[in-house]
Amino acid sequence: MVDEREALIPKVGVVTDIRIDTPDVKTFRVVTPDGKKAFEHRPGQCAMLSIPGVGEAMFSITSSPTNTEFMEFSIKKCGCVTEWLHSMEVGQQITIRGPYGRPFPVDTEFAGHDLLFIAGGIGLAPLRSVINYCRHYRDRYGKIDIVYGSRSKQDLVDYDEIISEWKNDDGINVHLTIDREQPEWDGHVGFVPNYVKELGFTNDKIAVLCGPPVMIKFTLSGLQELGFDKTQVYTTMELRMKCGIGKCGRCNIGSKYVCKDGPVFRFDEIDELPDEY
Amino acid sequence: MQEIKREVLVNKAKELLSDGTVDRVLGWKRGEFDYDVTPGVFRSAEELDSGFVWGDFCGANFSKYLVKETAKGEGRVLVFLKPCDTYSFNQLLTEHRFDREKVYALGVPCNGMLDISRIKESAEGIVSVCEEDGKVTADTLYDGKKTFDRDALLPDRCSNCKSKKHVAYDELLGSDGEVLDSGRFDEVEKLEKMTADERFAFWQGELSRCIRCNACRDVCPACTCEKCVFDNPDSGVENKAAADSFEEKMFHIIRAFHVAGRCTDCGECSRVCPQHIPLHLLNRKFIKDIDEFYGEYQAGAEVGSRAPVVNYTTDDIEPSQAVERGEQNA
Amino acid sequence: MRKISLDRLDALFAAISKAYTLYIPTDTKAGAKFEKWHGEERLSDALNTVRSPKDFFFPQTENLMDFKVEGKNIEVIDTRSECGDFAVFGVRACDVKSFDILDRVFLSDPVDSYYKNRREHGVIISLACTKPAETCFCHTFGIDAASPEGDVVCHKTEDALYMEARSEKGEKLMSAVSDITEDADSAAVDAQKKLIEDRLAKLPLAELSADAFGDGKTSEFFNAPEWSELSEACLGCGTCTFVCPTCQCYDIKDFNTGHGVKRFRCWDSCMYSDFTKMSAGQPRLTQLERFRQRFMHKLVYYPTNNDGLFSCVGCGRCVAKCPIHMNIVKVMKKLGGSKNG
Amino acid sequence: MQVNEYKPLIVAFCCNWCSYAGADLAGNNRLNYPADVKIIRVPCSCRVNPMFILRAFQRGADGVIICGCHPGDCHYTSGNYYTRRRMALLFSMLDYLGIERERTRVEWVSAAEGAKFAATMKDFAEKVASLGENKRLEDLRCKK
Repeated sequence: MVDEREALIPKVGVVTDIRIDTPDVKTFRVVTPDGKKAFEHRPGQCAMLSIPGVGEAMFSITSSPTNTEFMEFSIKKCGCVTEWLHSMEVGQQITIRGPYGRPFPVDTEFAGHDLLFIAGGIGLAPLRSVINYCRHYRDRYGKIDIVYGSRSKQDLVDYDEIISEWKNDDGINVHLTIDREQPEWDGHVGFVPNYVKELGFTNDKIAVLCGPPVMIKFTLSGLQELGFDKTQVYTTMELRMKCGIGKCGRCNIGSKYVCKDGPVFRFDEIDELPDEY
Repeated sequence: MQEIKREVLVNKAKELLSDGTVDRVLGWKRGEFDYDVTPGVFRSAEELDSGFVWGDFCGANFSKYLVKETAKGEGRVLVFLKPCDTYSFNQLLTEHRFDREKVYALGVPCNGMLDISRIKESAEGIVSVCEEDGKVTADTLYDGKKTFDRDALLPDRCSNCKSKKHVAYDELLGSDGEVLDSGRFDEVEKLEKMTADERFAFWQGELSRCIRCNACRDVCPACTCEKCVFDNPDSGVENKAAADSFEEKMFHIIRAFHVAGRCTDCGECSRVCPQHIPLHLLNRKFIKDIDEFYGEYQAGAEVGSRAPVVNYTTDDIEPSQAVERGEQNA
Repeated sequence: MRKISLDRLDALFAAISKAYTLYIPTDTKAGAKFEKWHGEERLSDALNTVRSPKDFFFPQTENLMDFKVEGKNIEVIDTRSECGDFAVFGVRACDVKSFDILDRVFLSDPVDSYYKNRREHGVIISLACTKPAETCFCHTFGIDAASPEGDVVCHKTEDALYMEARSEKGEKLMSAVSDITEDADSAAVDAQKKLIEDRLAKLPLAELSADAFGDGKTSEFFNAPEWSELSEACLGCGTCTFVCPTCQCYDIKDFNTGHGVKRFRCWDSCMYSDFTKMSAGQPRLTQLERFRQRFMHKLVYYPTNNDGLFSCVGCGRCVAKCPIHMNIVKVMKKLGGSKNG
Repeated sequence: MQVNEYKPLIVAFCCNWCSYAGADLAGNNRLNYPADVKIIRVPCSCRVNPMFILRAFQRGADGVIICGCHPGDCHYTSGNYYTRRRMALLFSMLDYLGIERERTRVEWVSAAEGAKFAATMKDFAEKVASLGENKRLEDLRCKK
């Protein structure tokens, strides 16, 4: 046996809870077989989950690092690994390795600022980690605004947590929106980029964006109209990954590896990357 | 040396470009050396003048490029087809892989294309290659000029050329040839006459060199599936590298089987193999068996013919007889 | 410096074999290949092997770990084992340099323990080139074919092999062959170097320069119109990447054996259409993007991340092997050429 | 009798309409055939892709037999005619690659031929047993 830690060799994790968030999103709670957290992470970082024989895939860690008991992953069903994950029952073991990537600069650039989180659909998953981290260290940050939109009410991930916890926090404003009218919804209806413009935020904040590419594109230009500079806006990216450690060669955009140099990028950094994502 | 001179091809291409018959030309582009010719698209007389080559290293079969090229737009593309390329051309038309109306096919006679690796076997540092009276002279960095018999430099597909006849064209440059009575099955027969142990050792040796670069598949004019079964993670056989020698065999058996009855024996697979695996011997085995079991059949000889593998008669040979027949040969 | 007569090469190989598993380039039906030396294998005269020696450290496929799956439970089995000492004889200057390029990927944090294990146990015995081919352009990347790097550096003259240790590992290997080698001065080697340098200067690709490329040139070349023409004939096969000594992209896959799962790693190619394909989409949609990625990586991205070091060593394998004869030389000439007018 | 007598693993692809019923009949009639014959039911013998056969060998089969309706009796009119052509070509290719020809077979077994099914399996298993383990199309990773 080679006496050295190997990044590619995962740990075993047990799924201790499965929450159905939306018709195609489930949130999985994962601990090690002895009931501990598999490893510590920073907000925005990712982990490689796998089912031996099916495959391995990268997911952002949805739970906050301040959660000392377990990790959570909100996962949308869209490929063969995620399909298998969705068919799991509580008690199933999977493998887990990480943490990977550059986290959000929560203790540096974000500190002392007003924060604006904007998410669409499953894009809330990576932001939930940061939002809960900021809620935990509430006094380190200014006002927090969260704009979250989805196709319908049923497609809002973490709806219960948003309503019962986030909305009740002091200094946190939650703005929910859905794409189309539906009977049991009395909130805002409309696309996220338009809603952001309607809400008319002041440009003294740091904004964090995550969602489908088209939402990001239009929201970014909306923010720029509101006077935001690209250096004030962050996002988190996703590309196909195999190793997670910047070696296998597929997740690069230009000379940057999303798994190592990202997934968190500031928009002025993205501007320097070639247009291939 | 080729019968038709480069200038004839260039002039013809220029003429068809200028009278609007075609708006681009699929041809061979000059490389760094005499032998590293790259297929390419020419759009103007100037490009043709400066970059077009035609000679003994223009082996690439352009038929498959037509699938991609004709899908690009409305204009018509001029393509040069050697006799063996015309079979692939017809086969692709049979399978409705490109729009015939978007192609202007110019048949070019072929005297066989040279295999540079045969020169490299006995000459190092080849600076240039030229030919006169059936003799090929390579100018080398260290051994001066070396002269070879042209015939000795032909790859198997050319020394055993099956046909000098063009089976498809809009216009033919020069004169047409005949279907030839080649010895292309001689090697297959030699293998058939070996014992099973010898055959196994032979193929184990050949196939174990495979690096799974997929060049044989990607160049093959019969391999035009949008997604190959070996690239499909849902197929259960997807593999990128042979993790076990079984997978080499699996890949090559299935690759050959999937083109059985459609393979025109153009020999591109063996030409491109970086490991010099004689892949055409697998394809030719299928062709020979098909000929013997179900009657002579040449894929691509005509458009619209029904391949024997998607056909049957009620009194076909039984699989058990098929393998026993091999025994009678032995 | 030590020397041994060429007719005693077998004795040399036998002596090395006592302490190391020895690999030497030998001739096969399909060109030269590194083979384990058992006693009968003859040293090839070919300039270089068809496949690069990167297999020794980064094999085409290797098992990473096993899994035992029982019901809902998974057991991860670490299958790594300490590699035995081995020596690779006859590695050319370009290929020796390729290990440096691979090192920067696999030995950077987090270290790839599979690679490191083999790297630590491998001794590189390099051999200066006497007859560089027309496809060679190692000098473009600052590599001197006359004076390779390596743990032990060898020069082959008409009648003798001159050997010099350049590292601790090399010293150790040389001490194992001290009985059969004799002291030599450097005169013969110096003359040999001079001969090789003259030959290198006369190569057809001697003028090729990489000066136009390198660190920070992404925006200059990424949207160059030439990519379209350069990539138009590309078949999308993996030949160039698989014969390349510096291509290091890999895939990780699982194989269910019926009684367990083996997770293995194998070479992958950025030229393949499914390389970056995700369920959510495909960032490199056409062959143009894939083709560009390979050459941008070698000429711009890698140097950007590695102090200007290019990830091409000019071995010429892709020049010789590409089915359509498109290669980094043509790419460099086209892109660098258009810039200079 | 030896304790660890070698028993080959046989994979039999059986057409749903004839041969599978034939196997059923063999069972109902208490006809003996080797227990190491693993039957895979397919809708028609022509459903058997050449890759199925290779994968069976990969996964440890020592012999692969395909059973279909007699020519002319196909439930889908002509499926078994295609089987016949494909397998003739495939088996000939396997033979060409030096794979023992007795490891593969096609047999036509109708729903009424329970006895033929049992006899065929017995004969095939014996032939394969005499060849020993499949070494030429094995995948070492799948070996225990």
